[in-house]
Amino acid sequence: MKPPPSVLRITGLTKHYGGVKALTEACFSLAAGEHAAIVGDNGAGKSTFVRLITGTERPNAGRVEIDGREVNFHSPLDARQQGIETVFQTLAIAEDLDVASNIFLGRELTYFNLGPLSPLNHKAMKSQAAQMLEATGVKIPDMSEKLRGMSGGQRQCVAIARAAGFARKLIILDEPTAALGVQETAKVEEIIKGLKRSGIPLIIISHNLRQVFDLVDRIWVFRQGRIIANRATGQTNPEQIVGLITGAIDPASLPQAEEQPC
Amino acid sequence: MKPPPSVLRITGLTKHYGGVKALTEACFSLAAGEHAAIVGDNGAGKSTFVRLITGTERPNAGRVEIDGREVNFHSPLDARQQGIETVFQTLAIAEDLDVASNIFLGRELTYFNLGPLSPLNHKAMKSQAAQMLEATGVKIPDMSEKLRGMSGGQRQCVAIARAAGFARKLIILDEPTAALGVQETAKVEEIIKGLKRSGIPLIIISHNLRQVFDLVDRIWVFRQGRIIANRATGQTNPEQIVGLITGAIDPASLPQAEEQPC
Amino acid sequence: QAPTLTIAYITNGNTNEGWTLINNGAERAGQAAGVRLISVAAERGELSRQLAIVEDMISRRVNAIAIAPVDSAGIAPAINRALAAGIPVIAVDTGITGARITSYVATDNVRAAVVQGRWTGEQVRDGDTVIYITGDQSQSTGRERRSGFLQGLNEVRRNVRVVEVPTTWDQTMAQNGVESALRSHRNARVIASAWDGGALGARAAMLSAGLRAGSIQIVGFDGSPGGLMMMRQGWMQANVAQMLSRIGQVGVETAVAAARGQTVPERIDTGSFLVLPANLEQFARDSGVIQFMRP
Amino acid sequence: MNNINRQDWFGALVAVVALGLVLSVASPYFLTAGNLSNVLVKASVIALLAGAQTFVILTSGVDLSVGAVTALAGAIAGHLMLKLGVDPYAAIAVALLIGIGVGMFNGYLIAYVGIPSFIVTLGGLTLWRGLAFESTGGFDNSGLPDPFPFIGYGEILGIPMPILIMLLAYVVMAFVLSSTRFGRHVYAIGSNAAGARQVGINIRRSTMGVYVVSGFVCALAAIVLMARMDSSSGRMAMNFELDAIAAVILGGTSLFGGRGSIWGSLLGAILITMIRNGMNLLEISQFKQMMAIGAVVILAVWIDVIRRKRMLR
Amino acid sequence: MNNINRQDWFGALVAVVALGLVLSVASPYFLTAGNLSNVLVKASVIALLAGAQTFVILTSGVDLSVGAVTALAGAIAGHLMLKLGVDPYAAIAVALLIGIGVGMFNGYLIAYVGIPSFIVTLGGLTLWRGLAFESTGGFDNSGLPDPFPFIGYGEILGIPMPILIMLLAYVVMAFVLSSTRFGRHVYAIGSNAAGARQVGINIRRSTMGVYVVSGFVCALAAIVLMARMDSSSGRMAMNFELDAIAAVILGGTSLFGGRGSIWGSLLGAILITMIRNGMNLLEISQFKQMMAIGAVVILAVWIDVIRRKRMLR
Ligand SMILES: Nc1ncnc2c1ncn2[C@@H]1O[C@H](COP(=O)(O)OP(=O)(O)OP(=O)(O)O)[C@@H](O)[C@H]1O
Ligand SMILES: Nc1ncnc2c1ncn2[C@@H]1O[C@H](COP(=O)(O)OP(=O)(O)OP(=O)(O)O)[C@@H](O)[C@H]1O
Ligand SMILES: [Mg+2]
Ligand SMILES: [Mg+2]
Repeated sequence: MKPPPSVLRITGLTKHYGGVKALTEACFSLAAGEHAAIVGDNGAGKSTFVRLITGTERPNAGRVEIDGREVNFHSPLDARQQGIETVFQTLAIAEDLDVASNIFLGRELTYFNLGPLSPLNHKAMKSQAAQMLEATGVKIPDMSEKLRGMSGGQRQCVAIARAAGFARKLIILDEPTAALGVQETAKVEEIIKGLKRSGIPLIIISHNLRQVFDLVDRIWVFRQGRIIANRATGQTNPEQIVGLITGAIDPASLPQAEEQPC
Repeated sequence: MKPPPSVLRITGLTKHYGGVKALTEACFSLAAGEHAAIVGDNGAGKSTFVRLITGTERPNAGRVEIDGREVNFHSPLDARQQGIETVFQTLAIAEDLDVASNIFLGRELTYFNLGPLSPLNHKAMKSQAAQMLEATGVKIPDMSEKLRGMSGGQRQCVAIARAAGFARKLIILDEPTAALGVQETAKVEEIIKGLKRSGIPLIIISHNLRQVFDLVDRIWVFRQGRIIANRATGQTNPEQIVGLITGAIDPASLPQAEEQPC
Repeated sequence: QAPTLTIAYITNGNTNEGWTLINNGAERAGQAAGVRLISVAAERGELSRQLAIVEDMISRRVNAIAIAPVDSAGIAPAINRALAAGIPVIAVDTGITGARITSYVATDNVRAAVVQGRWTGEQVRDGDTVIYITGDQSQSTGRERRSGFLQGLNEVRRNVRVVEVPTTWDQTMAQNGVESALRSHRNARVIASAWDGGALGARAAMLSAGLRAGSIQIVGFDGSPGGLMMMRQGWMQANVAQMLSRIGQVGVETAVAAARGQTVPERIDTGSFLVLPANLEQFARDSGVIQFMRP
Repeated sequence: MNNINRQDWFGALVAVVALGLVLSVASPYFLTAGNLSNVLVKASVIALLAGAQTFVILTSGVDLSVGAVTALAGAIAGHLMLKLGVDPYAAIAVALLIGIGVGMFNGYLIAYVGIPSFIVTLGGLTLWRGLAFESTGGFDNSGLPDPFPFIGYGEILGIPMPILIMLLAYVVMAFVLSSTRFGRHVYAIGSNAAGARQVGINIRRSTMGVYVVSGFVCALAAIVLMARMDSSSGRMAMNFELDAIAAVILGGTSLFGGRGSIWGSLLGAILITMIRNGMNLLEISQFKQMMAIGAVVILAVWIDVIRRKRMLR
Repeated sequence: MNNINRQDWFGALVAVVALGLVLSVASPYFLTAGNLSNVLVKASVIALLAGAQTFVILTSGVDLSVGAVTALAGAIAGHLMLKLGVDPYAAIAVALLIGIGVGMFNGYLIAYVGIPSFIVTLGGLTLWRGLAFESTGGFDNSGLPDPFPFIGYGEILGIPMPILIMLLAYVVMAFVLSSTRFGRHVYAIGSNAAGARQVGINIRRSTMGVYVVSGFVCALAAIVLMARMDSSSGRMAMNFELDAIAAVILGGTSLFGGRGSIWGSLLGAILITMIRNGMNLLEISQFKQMMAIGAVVILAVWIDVIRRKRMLR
């Protein structure tokens, strides 16, 4: 059986900060429509991995392929133009702007196109933003307030609404529900399931194993800057994953056949 | 039976930002040695509550008593001088300083006291910081790096280590394990249990009900800027708490006898 | 054959037309005398920078120094060290106090300003108003011109209201100040300026008040190309001209002479000249300013 | 919550009105027919520079070279017209091109090379003024040909041209900032440059754009200023950069970027002009003027700070 | 990771060495016996002001009034000694008290009232200089009594006094910044003022302290400067504030606070002095000098930026 074509294929991705080896020789792949999770200890290199594949930072070495073609992102702008949307752990919001402006940041709706001088369609952005935010379940008393005063969960929902609303090719979520309440988490998980149904591939980073097993097809385990194993959700269990994360289980002891090659 | 003396008693605490009613007439109390949890939706006013009782912001109205005496904190400095330590949701770390400096920020170890010009004891701070951080289980490859590059979990552990190490009277944790991995979360829960054994009262804000039921004596539910109910952990269950948070259960329908008055 | 002399010409960093002419005169004199002229400026008119330059020149053992001091008193310690090292020092345009310099070449600002004040006094009657655009009062040049002007004016007319517009030798400041002054003193007869740039500002202020050339008389000070042009166009009725390029020229010539060991006079007044429309073209030609004026 | 007294620029408005009242009590000439429009005319150059500066400061940069660029554009345009006989309209075009060129130079070094804006424009402060002097030989050029007299002193519908040009520029700048994609990105960059980059904003191009706007508006200011002075020289607009920055901050824009509005800068420019102008009306001596100007600038913001604190209670 | 070439100030060091080489090749006079110590003597006043400025900038503030405070302290001390016959040591004490007083004024308005430091010190820029002129009537005072000649031109162990005073001040300032509680809080405030407040640092007191240090060091600089000039006046140290800030930034300190070191500022001050000094040695004409200085300032940072980018690869 020929494997389904990879949307994203990464080989040998490496990033060192001075003496800190944040990521070493990472190798990863994502099939069309697949939802994958990345798990690992704090400082294992998960966010670094995200920053590298979105062009936020340049790797020391490695190759990133999208739809089988090598890409070389010099900035997140390149990634966005390929239809990749991301919720970064640091959220990337402008605290001095209001909710609608943040949701449409870099993708502003305009009346007509004059390049950078296109006149903004404030009204459309406001109403669409309210709609997109509603899907996350968060309540924001005054949408025209700046984000500076908003609660941690409110900010996170703004970033999620933005990414979920614009993703075409791939969506990457770095601990999206970390700051969310019970209801909001459930709603965001609904959104993710919706993306699965519409066939948009997704990578989620999460420390919540219940969530991971609920949502994704395959789990990739990071440990000390390396990708040490990956397992289809159906062929593993939370105990095994915890063992891999903590190092209690040696990845070499697992059957190699179930690994997704890359 | 006379109720045990309250370490912290709060009545009528109110904070409005312009038209946004972040907190209205909050009423709360904490007995000596008690560990309490605060739960509620995103934007329910939990962090606002913390900012008010630590003096970070001034309330519009309300009264805060510590050990039965009214206090009027004008700045977090006043709270700290009373032995109250806090992990804020925004962490309050200086990104340009290294780990040890952040842990001892505002409580620097010195060789002898010359007020602000006291000479720092760098060595002692470094070794003690390493020790305090170890308790959180986080791995930091290079302790002398600035916090700017650190991962979300690493930063959060620095803030936790700081608060846990210096709390004397009361410790307040605003979503302390939100960004932590499985291992680190377990370690931090260990720390909290240790604080319980040494009789230091604690308030924890968390969206993780499993954690809340594991750790605390009493749960306070925030909803839309009000404290609508409180329940001893033994007399309630996760379903009831979720019902209270979402509004599915009317707090008035619960037996009032179990409420902690304040 | 004697080795070529090295002369340092250190100017004060002023960038207006008057100084451009003085500096041009100095450089031409250097070429004419066949000496090596090191021409440097104290950037932004800062005394400590000029001190540093003098010290550099001492360590380079130049044969003489011609200097336009930024500050009469402050430059003295460096000048004294230069003199002690056997280097003759000629002050150009601005004097030096606290050092026995070899020679001082300049317009006598007070005397020239007295002429400006007298001319102004002759144009007005008792009770009239005169606007005076003041130079920077933290500098001796500004103070001397102001006191000379007031002295000359009072000699001729006692009862004149003088409205002062303080500036730091800045044309826009002068213009804004005169605009305000014209508003509250519509009856002003004469605008006198401590330098020609201020007179340009006065003209612009009159333009913006909708006043025609000559409806208020303007008297300048400097004899710079811009000032003389104004007179040619009828905007200025008198100008107390310094012999600008002559100041620089004589300054360097005196330095060369001193370097060759000749004795030079302690004070050389390069004089001033009251330019009026009648003698304007003559003066412009004789002083050489005409080459910088548009036809 | 868009009450007028919650706007960043409300403090500047109050200060302008208060100072206006003080001056009209102190000097009978302040409220005369033309003086109010006169204040606006005098404010026009600083207002233009402050408008340009607002774009830069909103991105959390600073442009110390605005005065020098004004001098460069003005001095060269004057030199071209009067010494080399170039057509005035061509000279105006050259001035505007110089402004754009310097803006591109600044923008390139700041946005693409990554040199702090403070250094690039501090260097520019002496570099461009030096170039202005060098290329005119240090001489003034006075008596400018048409259309300069009209630009400086003409009127359309009773509104003096400098005010008209300035207001027109402000309307365009205000529109760009509040209602175009570029304006939105300016605020986002000042608020969180790394975040703006992460969501895919081309922060380099936008930053470049900001300095080009600044250079262009400086050249516009140069044209107005030389028309007003009926002359140009390398000494034009000396020290205007600090006044322009002060106007922006008096107008309520944060020096750290991301927060503020352009209309505040206009009010700030008017405030600064009134302070300087008022001193002349009151015939205060040079040294006392210096002291008073400093004190009034501090006082204006002091009152605003207290007002904001009150409002928060 | 404390390699020397990863330090913030490494770029300034390279620039100083490179410019030194260029100058000694270009001009035979640069390396003459006394010239190197001469450069240090000349740099001493800017270095002191840059040191003071470093504290302020590390808290993400800015002090535009350093030159004016220097002038105020110097002018009044000179006036007291020469016009009023006050004892020189008493006059020195008064100068230092003036520095501290202005620092407390600035610190109060910035830390306790909450006015942006840019505004307070921009106002101070003219306020204090105006006061300096006003109180001396704009006149100079020259020919200072002992111990000024010794301070300006004396030596101890062969080291000129200005260098000695400056280095002593730097050692103390470096110790305070790196090894005291106050110094640590300065960095914390610049890095995250709200966070520093939340962990219980008295950010108001520390901020106040920073401006007092700045005022005091300015007064110290005034004493060195007037001793070197053997005179004092209200015009002293005109425009030094931009040089001081430039020195700090050339030295690798971030204008946004929290990052940098004081030794970098010393290197920056030396660099700026060498640039200005070098132009004189090379006999560059006035206008070309202006251009060259601007260009070299930009170039120095440009090279540093490229070096850092290389390092990151
Ligand atoms: N810019 C940087 N400079 C220095 N070290 C860095 C930098 N960025 C990341 N690191 C280090 O690289 C390692 C990986 O960090 P990363 O943020 O990828 O972890 P993570 O897996 O996302 O952790 P978490 O679950 O806590 O978010 C950490 O040890 C971190 O300190
Ligand atoms: N400075 C402020 N200005 C305006 N609104 C504010 C400000 N601070 C908080 N709010 C509003 O007050 C409400 C309560 O915020 P708070 O941060 O206390 O929520 P929270 O319960 O901590 O939420 P989360 O679980 O998401 O952290 C929110 O609606 C928030 O937008
Ligand atoms: Mg992470
Ligand atoms: Mg919260």
